[in-house]
Amino acid sequence: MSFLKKSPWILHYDGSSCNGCDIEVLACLTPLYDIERFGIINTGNPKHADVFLITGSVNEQNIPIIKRLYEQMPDPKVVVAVGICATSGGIFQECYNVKGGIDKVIPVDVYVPGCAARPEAIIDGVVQGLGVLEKKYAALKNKPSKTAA
Amino acid sequence: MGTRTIIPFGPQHPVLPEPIHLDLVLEDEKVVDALPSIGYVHRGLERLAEVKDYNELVYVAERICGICSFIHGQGYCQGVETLLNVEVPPRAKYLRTIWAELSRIHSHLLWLGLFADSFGFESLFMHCWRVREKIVDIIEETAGGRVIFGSCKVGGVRRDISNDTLKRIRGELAAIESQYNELKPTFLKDASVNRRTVGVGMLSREQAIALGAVGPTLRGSGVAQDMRKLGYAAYKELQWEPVVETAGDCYARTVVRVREVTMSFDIIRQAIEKIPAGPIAVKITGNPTGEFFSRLEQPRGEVVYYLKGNNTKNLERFRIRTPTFANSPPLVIMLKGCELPDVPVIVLTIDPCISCTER
Amino acid sequence: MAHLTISKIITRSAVSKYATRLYPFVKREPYKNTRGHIANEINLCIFCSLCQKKCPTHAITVKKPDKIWEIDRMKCIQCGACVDACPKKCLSMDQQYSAPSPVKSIESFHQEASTL
Amino acid sequence: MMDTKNLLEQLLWGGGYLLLAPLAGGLLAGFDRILTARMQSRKGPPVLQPFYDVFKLLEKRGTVVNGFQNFYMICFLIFVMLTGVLFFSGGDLLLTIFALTVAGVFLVLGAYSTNSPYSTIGAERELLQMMAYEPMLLIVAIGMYLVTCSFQVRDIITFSAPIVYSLPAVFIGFIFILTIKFRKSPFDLSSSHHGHQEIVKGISTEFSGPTLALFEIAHWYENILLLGFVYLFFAAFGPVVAVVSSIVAYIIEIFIDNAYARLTWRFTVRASWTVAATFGVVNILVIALLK
Ligand code: SF4
Ligand code: SF4
Ligand code: SF4
Ligand code: SF4
Ligand code: SF4
Ligand code: SF4
Ligand code: SF4
Ligand code: SF4
Repeated sequence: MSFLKKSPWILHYDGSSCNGCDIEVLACLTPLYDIERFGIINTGNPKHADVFLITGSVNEQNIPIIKRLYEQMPDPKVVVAVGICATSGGIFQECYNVKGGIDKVIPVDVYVPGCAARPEAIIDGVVQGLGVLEKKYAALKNKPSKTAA
Repeated sequence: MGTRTIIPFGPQHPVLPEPIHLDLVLEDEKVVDALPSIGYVHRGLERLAEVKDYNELVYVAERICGICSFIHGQGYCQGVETLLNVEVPPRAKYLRTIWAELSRIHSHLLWLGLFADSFGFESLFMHCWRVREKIVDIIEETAGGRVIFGSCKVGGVRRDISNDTLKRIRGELAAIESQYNELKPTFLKDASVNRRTVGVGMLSREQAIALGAVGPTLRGSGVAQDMRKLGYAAYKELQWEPVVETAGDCYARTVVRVREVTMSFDIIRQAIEKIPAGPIAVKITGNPTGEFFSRLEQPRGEVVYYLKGNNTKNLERFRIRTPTFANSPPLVIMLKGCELPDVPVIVLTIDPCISCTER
Repeated sequence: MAHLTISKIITRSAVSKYATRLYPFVKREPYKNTRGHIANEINLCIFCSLCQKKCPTHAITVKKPDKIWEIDRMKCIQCGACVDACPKKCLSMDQQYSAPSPVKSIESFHQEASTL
Repeated sequence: MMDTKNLLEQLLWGGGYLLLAPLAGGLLAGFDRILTARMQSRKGPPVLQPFYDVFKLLEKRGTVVNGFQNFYMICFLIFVMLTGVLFFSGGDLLLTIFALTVAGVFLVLGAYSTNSPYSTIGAERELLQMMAYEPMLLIVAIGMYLVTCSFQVRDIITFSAPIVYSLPAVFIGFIFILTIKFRKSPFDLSSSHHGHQEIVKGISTEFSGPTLALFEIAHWYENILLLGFVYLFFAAFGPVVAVVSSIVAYIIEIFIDNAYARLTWRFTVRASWTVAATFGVVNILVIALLK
């Protein structure tokens, strides 16, 4: 049994979104939804984070930043793509400057649909992400030799 | 100490949910220069005009930004309507006014919360957002979405709010306003808050005008300019005056927004009183031709839409000038010489919104 | 200038019930207008493809020969353009939002030949 | 005079502190988070949340910036523990304060050793904070000496009259600097568990995984130690009243945390010195003159 599930800390990054999904992510922290109930803290610091919440369709300039943040997060970690922009590029998929989806840049573990993704959906998405996190932790423990160095 | 350090501020930073990047040149903890660099949210959506027709483009316009989603849709539609020579039915105008003001209240409450957070007042942040959620509920009930309204269309609005619902909402708003009133004194009078805002981030009236500030940033420096006075939607039939403060510091800009929320509650009340019956949209035929500058007052200030049609389904040109773009040069002036802890406070007082600025 | 201006609110909050909606244990009734996900009464569909043409995000694919109507939930932005466009009014906006998922998948609606 | 019974008792107290302080400190932190949430009209996490967090951090693979960092953090933890043992086994108050300062220095070194601009600024602020609260801590020790004629905790704790009666102003000054030591608003400059500020998490920015867990555990030890100081002021009322007083002091700190904006370090240093000078020094002068 691991404690990851009880204390997932999230890092939120806006990868060229319209703000819609970001304010919904923030709304999750506020009294009405209060995800601290699940032990979730919005850390703002990749080195403390377990869950990477990304919104937006990812433009060229964001690619290196998202990659860097992802690399800075210690293992195990999961990525949750929040909103249609993040899952597929949404209304902006035809724009010349966007990648159209987080999964084109880093591996995504859970997709949360919605434009904007509702706080309820974000909570569901994070909860699903925790399941994945648990599996990754187990996998990591089973072969410690690779990452221990 | 006494050495110069450059400390990056953003693009991933929890104070603001959006990515902007500032390189702060510090001497001890004093900011000697701030070098903004942007582009983290640029999507190039103005070019979508080439692939989406003018009716579809409203879905794009609404997603220029999720915070004043409605006002972007409205601004875009007003522009196209002018190009098409269409007069929107009066009921639609009133509904647009009500939604726009709901959107202003939610946006200002959101801002007040983030602002509180920027000076580390977490409980104030939480309480602002608690009140805001009640506005969001009304928005969802009437428009169908918490964030993206999806209720404006070229020629009017897509859905009506029944008179009964409007009456009930008027009652709910009164309750929300009294909860909001409880929060006001903390922003206006609290000693620890005032210590962080009064006299911080000065922008004089002359600087504000010369650098082209807009919205609460401009009105906080003593200039009474509010685009709603142009009289679009139902604004010319309602009683209200632009909110002006003269001090030009972070405190003045806060007061402007605090008072504007009260004013928005009042405007909605008046609009609900006066809303006429009738259709909510007219049928649209033809294609837009000519050029038009559509100007509106967003929560953050004046936004300008430039639309150019060439008698085809697609607009030839679609440009937006956003309030944050206009407020950026004043921001750099305000930041020079401030202390590091004041940076987020000052940055927030222009209510920066990168999403629509970079599109 | 005053101190502790927020004390009344925080004290009251501390002693009274919290504002938190205990999702997912307590779920709220959605509003009538809430835009959740697109539903298709597939037996009424005539596979005219108007919805596919109007969809700004290309979420819908209509395969007329196979009598299949498909939607990619991970593309749909709940704008309702397809609902407005549908001549048979078989599309509607359901209030329940689509669920998050670890994989992207396309939801297919297949019209049974017998129902025609 | 130190017989075996006394020595045994001291060992018991010291060992008890080592074992129980993290438990009590963690529970207290959980209580803090719930109360804070309730003040913000939120439900808040379970009481055991701080433990979950720490266990989780221990499970994570830390990306250590350099080996020194871990070393400094362990030193920080050990010195905080040592300080607590000194205090709870009835040792010398001045020595306790000195050991606490050394612990703080290790923390600052740990943050400096990472070379990240955020943690450097966090470290600088931590130093400023130490400058801010140090004088008041010394005044507490001196005040207690003047009242009880001893720097030994075991003498102070058995002193017949409640010390808070003689040192009311010193107590207020101490509560004031507790906001700094507990890292609470308005003085949570160098680090913040809320993590919403201009230097991200400041002093703990570069710590991750197990290193951050050590930081949290050290913080729990420290909090219990600080509440021990509060206890001293009320010791003569008996253990129940004294423990309750300590908890009330903690609740007051949480309330203050939620009722104030964060202030700048300049103001912090100025304010805490002013408080130390007026409340502390005046109180001590009065005591000294009355003697
Ligand atoms: S999914 Fe919609 S609301 Fe979310 S960022 Fe994209 S456009 Fe905005
Ligand atoms: S400055 Fe604000 S918007 Fe920019 S990265 Fe930091 S928090 Fe985000
Ligand atoms: S909007 Fe202009 S400045 Fe911004 S990223 Fe695009 S091209 Fe560059
Ligand atoms: S300047 Fe605007 S319209 Fe031109 S390419 Fe860039 S985003 Fe598109
Ligand atoms: S002023 Fe506006 S249109 Fe001109 S280059 Fe700058 S962003 Fe583009
Ligand atoms: S001003 Fe801000 S909130 Fe409004 S549309 Fe632009 S980015 Fe969004
Ligand atoms: S609601 Fe909009 S995005 Fe979704 S399928 Fe219909 S047209 Fe496409
Ligand atoms: S528009 Fe309606 S009838 Fe036509 S294909 Fe779509 S769902 Fe079927």
